[in-house]
Amino acid sequence: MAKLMTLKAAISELVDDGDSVALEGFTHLIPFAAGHEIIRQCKKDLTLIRMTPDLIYDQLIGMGCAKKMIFSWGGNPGVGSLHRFRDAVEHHWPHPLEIEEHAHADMANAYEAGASNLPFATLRAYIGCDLPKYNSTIKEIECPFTGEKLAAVPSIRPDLTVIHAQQADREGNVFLWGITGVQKQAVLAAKKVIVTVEEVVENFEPSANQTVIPGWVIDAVCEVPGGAFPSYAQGYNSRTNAFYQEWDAISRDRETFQRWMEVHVLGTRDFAEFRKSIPLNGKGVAA
Amino acid sequence: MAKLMTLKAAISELVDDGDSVALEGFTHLIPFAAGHEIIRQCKKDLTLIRMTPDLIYDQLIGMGCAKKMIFSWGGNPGVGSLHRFRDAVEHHWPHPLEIEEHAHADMANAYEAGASNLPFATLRAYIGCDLPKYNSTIKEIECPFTGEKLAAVPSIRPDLTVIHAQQADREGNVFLWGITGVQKQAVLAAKKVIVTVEEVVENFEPSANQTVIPGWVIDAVCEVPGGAFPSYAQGYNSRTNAFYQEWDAISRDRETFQRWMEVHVLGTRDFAEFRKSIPLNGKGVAA
Amino acid sequence: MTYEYTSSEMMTIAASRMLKNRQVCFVGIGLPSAAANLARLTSTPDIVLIYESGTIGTRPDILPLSIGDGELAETAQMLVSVPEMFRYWLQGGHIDIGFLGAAQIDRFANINTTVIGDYYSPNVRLPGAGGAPEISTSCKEILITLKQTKRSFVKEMSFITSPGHLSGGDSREKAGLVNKGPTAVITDLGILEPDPQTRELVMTHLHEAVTVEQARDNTGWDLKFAKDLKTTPLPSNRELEVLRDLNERTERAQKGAA
Amino acid sequence: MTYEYTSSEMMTIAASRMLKNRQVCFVGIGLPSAAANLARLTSTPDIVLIYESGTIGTRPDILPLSIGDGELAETAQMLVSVPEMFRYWLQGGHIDIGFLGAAQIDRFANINTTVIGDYYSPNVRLPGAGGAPEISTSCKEILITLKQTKRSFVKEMSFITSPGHLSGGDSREKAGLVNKGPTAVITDLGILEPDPQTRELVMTHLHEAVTVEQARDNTGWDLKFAKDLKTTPLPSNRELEVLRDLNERTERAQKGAA
Repeated sequence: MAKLMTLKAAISELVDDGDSVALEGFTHLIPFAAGHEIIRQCKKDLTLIRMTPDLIYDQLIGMGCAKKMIFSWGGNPGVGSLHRFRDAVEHHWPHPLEIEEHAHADMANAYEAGASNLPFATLRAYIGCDLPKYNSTIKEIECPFTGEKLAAVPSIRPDLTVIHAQQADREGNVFLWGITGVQKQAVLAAKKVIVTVEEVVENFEPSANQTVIPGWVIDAVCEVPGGAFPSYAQGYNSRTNAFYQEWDAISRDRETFQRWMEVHVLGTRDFAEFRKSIPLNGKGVAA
Repeated sequence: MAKLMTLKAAISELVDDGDSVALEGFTHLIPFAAGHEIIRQCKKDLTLIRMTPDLIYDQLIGMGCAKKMIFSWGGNPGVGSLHRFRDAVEHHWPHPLEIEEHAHADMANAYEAGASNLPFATLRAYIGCDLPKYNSTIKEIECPFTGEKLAAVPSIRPDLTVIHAQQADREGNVFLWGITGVQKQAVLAAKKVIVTVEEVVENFEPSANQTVIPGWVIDAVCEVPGGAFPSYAQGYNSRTNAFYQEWDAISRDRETFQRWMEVHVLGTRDFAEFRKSIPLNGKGVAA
Repeated sequence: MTYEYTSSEMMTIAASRMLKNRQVCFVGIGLPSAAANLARLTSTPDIVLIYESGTIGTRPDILPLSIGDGELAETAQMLVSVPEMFRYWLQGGHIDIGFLGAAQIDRFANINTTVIGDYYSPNVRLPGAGGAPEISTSCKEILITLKQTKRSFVKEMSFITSPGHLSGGDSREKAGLVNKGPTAVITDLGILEPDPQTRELVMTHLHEAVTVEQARDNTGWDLKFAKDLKTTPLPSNRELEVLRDLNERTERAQKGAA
Repeated sequence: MTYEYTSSEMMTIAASRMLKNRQVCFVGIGLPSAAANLARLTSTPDIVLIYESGTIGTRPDILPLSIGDGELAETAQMLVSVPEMFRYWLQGGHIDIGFLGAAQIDRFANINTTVIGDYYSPNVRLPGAGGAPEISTSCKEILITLKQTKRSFVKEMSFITSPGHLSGGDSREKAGLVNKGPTAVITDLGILEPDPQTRELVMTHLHEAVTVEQARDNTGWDLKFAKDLKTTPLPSNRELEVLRDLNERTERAQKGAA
């Protein structure tokens, strides 16, 4: 049953060092606030899972929270590289990062299989692709009817999934709409679930393409307005593209990155303070 | 690309004797009008596929259109038996009916696999159930990661899927909502697709729980108001429970059934005439 | 003053009492649906009712005739496709209680809804499995409700559609099933529960005024009774009132809709 | 009067002309997205554009920066989950054209977006596969667009992320791939197409004023040219106007949103 609580309390209670954690979101509804709180609470040795690790995973990696990353596309969308991720892979800074790399089709199916409580997913994938040479979790399976050889991948079952959504009601039922990515699957595949929301509402007005996640599969619901910044929550705010562009410069250099994180994340008590620490003078970012 | 056409033309062009045909619908949106038109056009040797074959399959079987039925629950919902189906299985009337029987979980997964263009589905099913003794399409598969033994079933790929929906636009895009069953999966799994709709609209207003099926995966869209009677189309009409209850008496006896079909189905030109042939005086059905 | 009541009302009320608040319950049509909705309207207002048509958290004002009535869809908290229902919600392991009816049941609470007689030339062809086999193996616990007669409580069953305790003892675990399986069978005569060791159904409660002989005469096997055989508490006036209101509303609606 | 234009505009326009009306096109972000939207706004108004974020039939007024911008969601005919996108729509076989970008490409149109150098200690760690491997194997036909340089058109590629024609000849069919694979690569210098037999990329068009030497100098392998090497038709004024309007709207919106 979902409990309404602060994000600080939720991360403290539900994230253990060494957990496998999926903070999912596909451009839209990325749980940045939750990622920051994990950094503030200095969680360690996490296995970070996500199809599209972006800035928040770059931050978690650069701050040394991650032991391993399971992913299928690790870039700064529309901008370029994740420099902290690259630095960890190319130069083992701040420490080596184990990577387990997939393609999107694989991870989408692996979450789907996890939500379905199956141990593996079957898909037609990786023909002519070099990835399976470097990822031993990708196996082959034969169709018992046609003999066709297909790819088999283990399902994803995170210890914890964190997502951001537009709304929750007082019962902890969660509503999201717009691009919904793999969030529902990631939630249903997980042992523990935290959802941050833009707003707790008395009554939910159903809308097109809504996804409902009932409170009885969620552990904690935390109201964090704007908690997906610089990503967005359709109907509440827009994507702050400028932050993505400026992150390139902030993250390229280790010291600039560390100073920025100390001032804006470690030096703030919560996401509201973090947001205030960044002057949004038409460009979005302080250095 | 979806063409708007009459149901008569669509059935004539797209149903071939010997086809495997799924007229799907889960209590809601059952394509009765299309079933009647198949009977009127005396299509033969069909393999009828459906999770919940109900009255319209009882009629198709009783009229000798079916060679085989693939199903997971064959009853008159809330009422009892399908007498024409039972007569075919128990006494081979009007001729023997081959049956291939599954459970709902199996067929739902088999449609899902069909829509995903996979040759088979994997599910945790049939433990302690006698069905696999009588259905050789149910096999076992071993998880390449955990060694767990799971059920493998062939995907469903009908030659033709027919569904009924609330609305289509002029481009042939189809909109349905309410209980959506396996209709989207059945459509995407099929080689050919016919959709009958309550109404062709100029503009579609998105609603909660809408399912959209784009016109480019549909062959024919036919406007047939009330075409799901005695089933229902949420937002347009209600389920005529009385018809389901009275079907029990109509279908119990071979001659009563045949006379009824001759008068109301073979003796009418289309579904509108069929509807007129049934006095709806608070009880729903003429004998 | 206590109301008079029918054995069918007693059965529904006794069945409704087996549910606990906030449980997530996968509901079969007919008797289980009546009992589950009675529970929702009396003792367990926050129970989550799920029907296999894809309706989750439904609160029907009238009892559905079929598993996919408009009433279920219109009062549901969420609607999902049938593949999602079976994949994410049932197989996903999110259901506490599966509440099933049955055509036939044996002493180990195995259920037959497929055929009576030979599969290929049956005496009676029943509707088949539907969702029941996987409900019985995926929910944490199973309740079964049906009328107790010699035709339904049978010694030898020609077909197991949904496994109960299979051949008793630890045969269910040995088959690879990790959930509890059927924990109670609620009938118009009383309540049966599996013996903790043998897993054979034992009559633990008789409804008021039902005799041991009646129960025995309506069972196809040599029925065992619990040492501390109890009498089911009488229906309360409130239970009867709510159930009768529900049934009346249902009847009125079905007449109106025709 | 004909407008002046940049090589980047020429590339986008040439790429946009490869699409046909009513095709269903799976669009990669960046150059492919610009070309596909230009096509939609000019010659192929009824093309169906799909982005891997789950947006189907999208008609963005401005170019998205990422694969999941709000603009894509708000103008889409339908939105589906990412698992559904990859299962039903891409693997389902409903996509005519996959339109990809690339970091590196080799002479057989294989694409690398994963690593340069050793996988375990790479010189450059690129973002990775994303949807590309299965786009390249599931769509009926593939188009690729990228700038032609010695760094991107490489002789030896350390990693194949998305298969083109593998080692040429019938190696693609032998690997079990039944679709056409890449049928054209559109660059800022011209258009390359696979030789029908060897499947090696052959330069079939040079854009106006581009020389054979330029193309050769910007290719990491010994580039072949078609016997009937053609000049790409000039951008029309309409094409340039629509593209520039699109780019201006995009820039204005991105400044505004910051």
